[in-house]
Amino acid sequence: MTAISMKDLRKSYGSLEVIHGIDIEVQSGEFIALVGPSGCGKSTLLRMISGLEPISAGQMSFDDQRVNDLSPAQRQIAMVFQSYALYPHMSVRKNLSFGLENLRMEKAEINRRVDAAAKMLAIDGYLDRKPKALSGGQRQRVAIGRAIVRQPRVFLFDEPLSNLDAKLRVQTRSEITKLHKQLKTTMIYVTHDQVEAMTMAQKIVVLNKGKVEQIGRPLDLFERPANLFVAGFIGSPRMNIYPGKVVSSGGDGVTLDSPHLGRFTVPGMDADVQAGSDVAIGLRPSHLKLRPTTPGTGGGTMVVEQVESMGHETFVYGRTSQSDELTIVHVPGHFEAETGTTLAFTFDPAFAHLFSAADGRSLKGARI
Amino acid sequence: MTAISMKDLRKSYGSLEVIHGIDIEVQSGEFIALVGPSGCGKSTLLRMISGLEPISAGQMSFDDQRVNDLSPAQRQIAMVFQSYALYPHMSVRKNLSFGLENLRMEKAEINRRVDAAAKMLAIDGYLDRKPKALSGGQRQRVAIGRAIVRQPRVFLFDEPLSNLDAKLRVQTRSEITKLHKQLKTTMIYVTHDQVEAMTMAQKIVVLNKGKVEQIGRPLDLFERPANLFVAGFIGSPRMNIYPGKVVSSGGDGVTLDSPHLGRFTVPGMDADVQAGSDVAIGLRPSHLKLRPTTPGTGGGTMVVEQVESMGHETFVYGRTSQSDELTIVHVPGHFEAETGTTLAFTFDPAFAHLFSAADGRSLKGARI
Amino acid sequence: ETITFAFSDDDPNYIATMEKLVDQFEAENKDITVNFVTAGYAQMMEQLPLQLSVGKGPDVAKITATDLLRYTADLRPYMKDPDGFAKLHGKSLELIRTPGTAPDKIGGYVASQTLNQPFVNVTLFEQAGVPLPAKGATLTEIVDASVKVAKATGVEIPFTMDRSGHRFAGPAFSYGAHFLKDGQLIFPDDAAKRYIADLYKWSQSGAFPKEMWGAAGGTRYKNMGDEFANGNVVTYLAGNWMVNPFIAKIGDAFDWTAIDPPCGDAGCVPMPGSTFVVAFQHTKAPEAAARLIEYLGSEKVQREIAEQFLILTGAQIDNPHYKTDSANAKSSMEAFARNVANVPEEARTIERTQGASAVYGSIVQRMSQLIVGELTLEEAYAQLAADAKGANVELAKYAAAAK
Amino acid sequence: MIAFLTRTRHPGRFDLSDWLAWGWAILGTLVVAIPIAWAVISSLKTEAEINSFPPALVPRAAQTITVEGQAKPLSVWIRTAPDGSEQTVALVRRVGLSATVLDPTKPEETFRVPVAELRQLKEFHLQFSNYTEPMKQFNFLRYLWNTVFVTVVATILTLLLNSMAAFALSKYRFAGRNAMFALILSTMMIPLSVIMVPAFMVIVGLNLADNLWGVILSTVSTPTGVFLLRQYMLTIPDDLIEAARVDAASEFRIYRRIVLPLCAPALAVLAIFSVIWRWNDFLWPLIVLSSPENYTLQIGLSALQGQFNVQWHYILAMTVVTLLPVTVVFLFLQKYITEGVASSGVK
Amino acid sequence: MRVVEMPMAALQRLLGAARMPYVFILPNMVLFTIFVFVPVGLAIAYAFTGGTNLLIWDRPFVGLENFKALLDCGSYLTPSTCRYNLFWTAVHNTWWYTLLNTLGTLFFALVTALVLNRLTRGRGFFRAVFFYPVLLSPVVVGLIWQWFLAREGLLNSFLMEWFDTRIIFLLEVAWSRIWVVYVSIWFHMGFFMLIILAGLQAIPRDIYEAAEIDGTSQWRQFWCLTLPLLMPNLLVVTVLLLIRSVQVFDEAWVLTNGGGPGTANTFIVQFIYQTAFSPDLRLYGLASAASVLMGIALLLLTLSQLWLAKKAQV
Ligand SMILES: Nc1ncnc2c1ncn2[C@@H]1O[C@H](COP(=O)(O)OP(=O)(O)OP(=O)(O)O)[C@@H](O)[C@H]1O
Ligand SMILES: Nc1ncnc2c1ncn2[C@@H]1O[C@H](COP(=O)(O)OP(=O)(O)OP(=O)(O)O)[C@@H](O)[C@H]1O
Ligand SMILES: [Mg+2]
Ligand SMILES: [Mg+2]
Repeated sequence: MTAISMKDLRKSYGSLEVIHGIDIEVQSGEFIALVGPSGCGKSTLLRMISGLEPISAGQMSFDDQRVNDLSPAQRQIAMVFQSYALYPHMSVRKNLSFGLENLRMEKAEINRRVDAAAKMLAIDGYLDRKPKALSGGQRQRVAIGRAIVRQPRVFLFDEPLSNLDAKLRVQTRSEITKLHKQLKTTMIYVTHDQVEAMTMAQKIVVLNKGKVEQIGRPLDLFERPANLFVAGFIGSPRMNIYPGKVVSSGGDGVTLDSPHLGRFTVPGMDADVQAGSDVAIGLRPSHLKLRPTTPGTGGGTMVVEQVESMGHETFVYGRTSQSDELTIVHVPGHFEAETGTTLAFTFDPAFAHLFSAADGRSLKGARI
Repeated sequence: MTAISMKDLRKSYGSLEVIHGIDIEVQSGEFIALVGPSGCGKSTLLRMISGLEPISAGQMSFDDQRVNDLSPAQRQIAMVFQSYALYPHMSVRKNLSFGLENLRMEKAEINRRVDAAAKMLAIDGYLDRKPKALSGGQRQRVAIGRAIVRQPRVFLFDEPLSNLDAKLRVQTRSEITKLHKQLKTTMIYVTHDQVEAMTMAQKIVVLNKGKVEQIGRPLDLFERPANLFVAGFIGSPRMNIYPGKVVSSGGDGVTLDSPHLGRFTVPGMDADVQAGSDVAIGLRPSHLKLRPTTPGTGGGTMVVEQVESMGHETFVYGRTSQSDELTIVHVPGHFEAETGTTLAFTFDPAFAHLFSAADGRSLKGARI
Repeated sequence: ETITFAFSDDDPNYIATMEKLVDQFEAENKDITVNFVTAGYAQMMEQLPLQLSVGKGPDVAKITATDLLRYTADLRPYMKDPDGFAKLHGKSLELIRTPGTAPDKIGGYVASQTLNQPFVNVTLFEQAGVPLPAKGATLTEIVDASVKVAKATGVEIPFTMDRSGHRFAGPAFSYGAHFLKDGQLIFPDDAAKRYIADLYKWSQSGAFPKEMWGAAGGTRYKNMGDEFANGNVVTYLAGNWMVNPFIAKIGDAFDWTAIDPPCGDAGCVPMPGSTFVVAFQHTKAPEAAARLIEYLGSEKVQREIAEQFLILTGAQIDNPHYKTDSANAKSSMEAFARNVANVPEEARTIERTQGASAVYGSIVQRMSQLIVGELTLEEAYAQLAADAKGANVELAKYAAAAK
Repeated sequence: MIAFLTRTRHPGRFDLSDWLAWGWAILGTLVVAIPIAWAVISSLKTEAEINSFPPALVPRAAQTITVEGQAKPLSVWIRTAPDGSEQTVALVRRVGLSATVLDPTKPEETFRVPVAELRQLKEFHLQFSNYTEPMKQFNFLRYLWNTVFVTVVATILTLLLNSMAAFALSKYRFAGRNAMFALILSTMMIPLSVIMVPAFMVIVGLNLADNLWGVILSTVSTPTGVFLLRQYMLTIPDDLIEAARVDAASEFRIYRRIVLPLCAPALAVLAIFSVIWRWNDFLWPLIVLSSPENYTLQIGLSALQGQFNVQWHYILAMTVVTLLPVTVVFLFLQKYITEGVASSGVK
Repeated sequence: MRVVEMPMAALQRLLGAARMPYVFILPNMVLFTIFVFVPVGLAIAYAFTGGTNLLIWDRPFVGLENFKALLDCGSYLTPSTCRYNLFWTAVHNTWWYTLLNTLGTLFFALVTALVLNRLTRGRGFFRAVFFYPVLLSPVVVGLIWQWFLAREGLLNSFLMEWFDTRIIFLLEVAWSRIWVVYVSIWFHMGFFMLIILAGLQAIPRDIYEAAEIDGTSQWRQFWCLTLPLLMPNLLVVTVLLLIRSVQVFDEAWVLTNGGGPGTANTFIVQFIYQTAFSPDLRLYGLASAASVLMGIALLLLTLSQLWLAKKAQV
């Protein structure tokens, strides 16, 4: 139950700055996800929070106490590594109790905590095994258990699920969420998988190239991405982006023209746009309709390249004229189409996102 | 363009039999996926087809010619390994040409084929690089290229995508599908990911513990799984299964009673059922409705445990009374619910699957 | 015909001369090719025995180990003038004959006879004002004088000898010790024990520094010539083969000479040793080997070698004119020459006895242990006796196996 | 103290433990380097200098001067006369405690002085003849060629045969595999000096005595080599070999084109070791080879070490000569060697 | 390579792929058999024969006599009560040497590896420096150090300079033993250091980070993480060290002029060598018997090592 405040944090390796001034406020008990593409500095930031990586500049405080120069142990954080970093030569029990023994805790208390954590994570059957004799999911849980027993002020996770297979990932995801609900400890969770971030975190921090792109609730990011980067990063499959031009801008909306989507009017802008300026139009695959129930005012045609049917949903990949990028349409249920046929699609302009073509800044979000 | 026929294939390691008599007929030019849980024998079967693993019993024929005792080279198969197994010390060009050189092919012909394959896979820019200098996706394509240049009778793939990250996986998936459309060579594709199998293959073979559970078109498996195993394995998220009892069995349907779902009548049975017998009722998450548009005749209530919203779709996990297993409901778009609240759900009984509780055999499939 | 001639010596000039002689021989005998091989001493010691035991190796070789003599061929039938050869080499041929061979066998010739006598650093004696030990001095007197010189001049090593059983043996004979009795090795007898006790006493007092024999192990040979040449030693018990090297090494650094062997109850014994040039049984060209041996053993060649390299040959060379301008060397050679006649038969016999090397080895080994304090005097006597007994037992087995 | 040293800490901080670590490394470097450097320096000293005590750091030699009327150059000395005055003189001859000297400026006049009044003048001098002399005394080029031949051929064969055996032992399952491997490993326990005599009998039996091939063949199959390569090959994924099999490569082609190139680091390590072993081999070639046209360098050098004289100046020089190639090879390949030993030594 | 490839491919067609491993291992095995197994067999055979003849067929069979003679001892702890007291002296010396050398090398190699692992700069250089002596020949090492330790050697000139005294190191029993051990550590340490260093670098960094987060002191990190995780490497090092220590010969022999002073540094292999090669009385049977005994002891030592390690792991 610790609030964390980062002010203008920077990190340089030699003359190379990789974190360029980051400000984040984490409320006490919050579950925060750090997302971003590979190499954007997620791990580095997390390690700065943990105390494993010295802070080059800026201030890090836990509950208003400056911790820049405290060791990980003094900060009372616990960390779950991507590789788990279990001690391979110790039994599960020893792995869990090792940190507590370092603190000269009483035997009885150690055992109590270890047993409680093991029970909670359903690893009490394996306490005498070595990590080698555990499956990936079990190892994952031991790693979490090692963090839990220490009753830390903050939990840090560095891509803890990326070594698991899809099925186990889904399962462990919900276990961590449950854990947070139970313990209510502040948690910071690094991932490059936006599905994880969307489904688990209360707040998401999108990092890119050592800078914060946007901080917000998952649905906020989905509905109103602050810029093209976030729009492209959040949402799976990714948002379709089309170039367009502002024809006119009036009281009840903006009229746009796009070679791919034709001319349509979008209501309720967040920012002012000038007629004649270039914009990027974003449409999520699920907002494009191939079998229109309610006809939208915008629309276009595409040549089908591929159809992926999963039984209960289908993704249709197609190419609009003059476009290099594929358009993806999400169709609920089963849908069949031959490669090469031309399909028309429509959309409700209210769902369109608009971005400035110049700097990628969001001009308008969308209700879902 | 080779048809493959397997007759009562068996494989033993010492006294341990891991493949227990498998019969599969692969049509010439077909794209077959072998799926099944880990350790079920997929790789073993594939290696038996390739000739890398000797066949303990049974018969394997390519185009009616017995190949049991032929080497991989003699069978003229090509294989793409999960690890790619690129020769790390050879350039991409050399990797592609190695197999052809082994056959003492003319230099000119080798170059022609390599260039053609490289062009097709868009790796012609990297021909002089070593595999180390390639990204995961590029390596993947080199591995496929190495298979293509040999113009084999059969392509074998052993989980070729499992080393790629999610994004790349989607992309490569469609590339392999395209490849099959172009070359029309017989392909056998091992995966434990049913999404891959569903979206790529013309026919899926579901293996379990060294035995074939079902063979069929992807949608057939989805609509009419032959048994509980296939029902649970195909479809993501997995089918919800509830216990039930047959109350009466008449001309227009079977009336069932389930502690979780109440009483409802299911039309159109595939098999006869006796009143009073125990059945398992299967319902796909996308067939359960929380915000009913058309009220179904069946339905139940559940206590919400977790809600995972992805923006354009939401999964609600809940627990019906007396049930150990979670019920999963798929809701299109965004949906919010507090943990602990009770929600009612309904379904259309036409979509219910029925299985014999005794042996898991399917009693009734479902249209989607 | 081709034969191989393996030759080894410490003096490179000697080797070069030998090679020239072989070339001359080849020129005179066009039908014979001689493969002249130079080899290191270690090689001769370790390799030749192995090779000979399986019937391999050179046809002709210069050897130092007497136990290889049993592999020698009898060249008499192949020689042009065996009797003349025998006459020239006289009694020295006896040294090559092993027990049980023909009494007139000619296996080769004795390339050099060595005598063990002390060298003294004359300059040091002069500086200390101590007279050189006179003829007839006992070992004790020589050592005492050396100690006095060392004290006066600050030199560290009054007296030393090479770490070798052979070197040890000369004074042992003069003390009256015997190595053999009724064909059995007996060592040490009472005289030997007195000698050992003296050496031990000197090693403890520093007259014969411990380092000389102690700072080495096993039966390893260790030469002290460098110490003498560097002026660190007053008196050094070695032999005539050192004269030639000393001329070069010492130069004009100090004056030196050899003196007469130390005397004792049983006389003044210069321990004899020999090197041999012999032909081996396995040779496929005994005639060529015989011709080579005859040539090298001829009076002319032997005289040349003797005079050039200050060697006491087995062949009787009258009035050799040693070719050196070093007065030190000349006086040393005189000291050796006048003692040739003093060699007792017993000393020659032991050299040829199977098992003598084993006893020598045991002496070196046990003396070292005694000197560094691993054994007491009594224990050392006991160990030496046990070693000799053991050698007798093994030799008996060998004799039995030979029959 | 050890606890300081458990691991690399954050770069950039320099604390007590870093000082200790650097201290240890530098001290260790001195301990390793000094004896070797001393031997190298000493090898360039004159015989007299080598034996002088206390030893001088720099190689020096007596200063000499050519004086008219004297056949040989004379050594230069400083004479301290009883009155304390100093004078440079050249030594003509020395007998006992007195020496005949002359003043180089007046070469006709010689006079006698006590040796105690003389102090020799020395100058910096590298005695290269320590190297050239022994080389003149034997057929250096011939021995060098033989050594190179033995070293190169034996190394190539070692690499070839050991890698083939290692390939079989690591990448196939066949009857007797484990037994063969255990048998090969167990011979690591036998010191070769112990089986030299029977081994020589075998050489003689095969008629390979006094033949370079006798030296080469008997040293080719090394348990260390097989072990090292096998451990390394175990890390090559089987997939690669199967991929090649699918690619219709014959088993030998798989070995030659896939396994061998991939083993390069381990092969490099073995190559280095093999070169060192063969280059330094002494006792075994000494027994096998007997004619001089077959001698290797080490045997040739040993001939220098006579029965009676320890000629330190030659021995040190020749020691340096034998060190050189090994050092050069090491300098060029040290990364390979140290990393290769590390990666293949234990797995 | 074509030249070899063609016949090998033909061979594969003839024999089938399954028999190819035998083809690959054959050449090596043939040479191994001829030059190692046969001589070892012969050496064992020699152990049961007597006399001084070198040719085995000229030697009488004596059964276990050689072994009996070697083992003929009043008390194995007091070599002087044994018939072959030199052998037992050698056994004792070897035992002490093995103990000191194994522990010493292990210690120095471990500390050096830890130090090098810690260095962020210059690691490659120091690694090369410490490894360099491994490349030297034993004879060279013995000579260099003999030269260094001689009465008038460099070390003594320092002693003279600073303490006005000198020690004849190779004459004093204690000193000479220390130097023999020291020189072999100097000689071989680099090799073992590399193996340990490789082990250290194979330990994942994140384990230490996890330990740091767990608040583990450096001392505890060493004892609870580094040391246990290094065990496999340490085991290999120890076994190799034991094997090599028991077989000590060359460099010690050269350094101490044949095992001196007295018998202070006479080791088993030297005894064997000396017995087999002494001029005049080559007791080859006895030497072989001693080698067989040594081989057995080594085997037992190694096996017990492996067994202990296995037990510790469970
Ligand atoms: N020790 C270092 N020295 C120099 N640069 C480094 C170092 N560690 C990381 N970097 C650089 O810092 C940047 C951020 O790295 P970081 O590991 O934090 O990325 P990440 O977001 O965790 O990526 P991923 O998703 O791949 O784990 C990268 O560009 C990386 O190359
Ligand atoms: N060489 C072998 N010896 C004994 N058993 C083996 C061997 N190879 C495989 N098996 C067993 O055969 C079974 C099938 O293995 P296989 O590799 O075919 O599984 P899989 O379906 O490919 O699994 P995965 O999805 O994990 O790759 C497993 O139970 C495995 O343990
Ligand atoms: Mg990261
Ligand atoms: Mg598999």
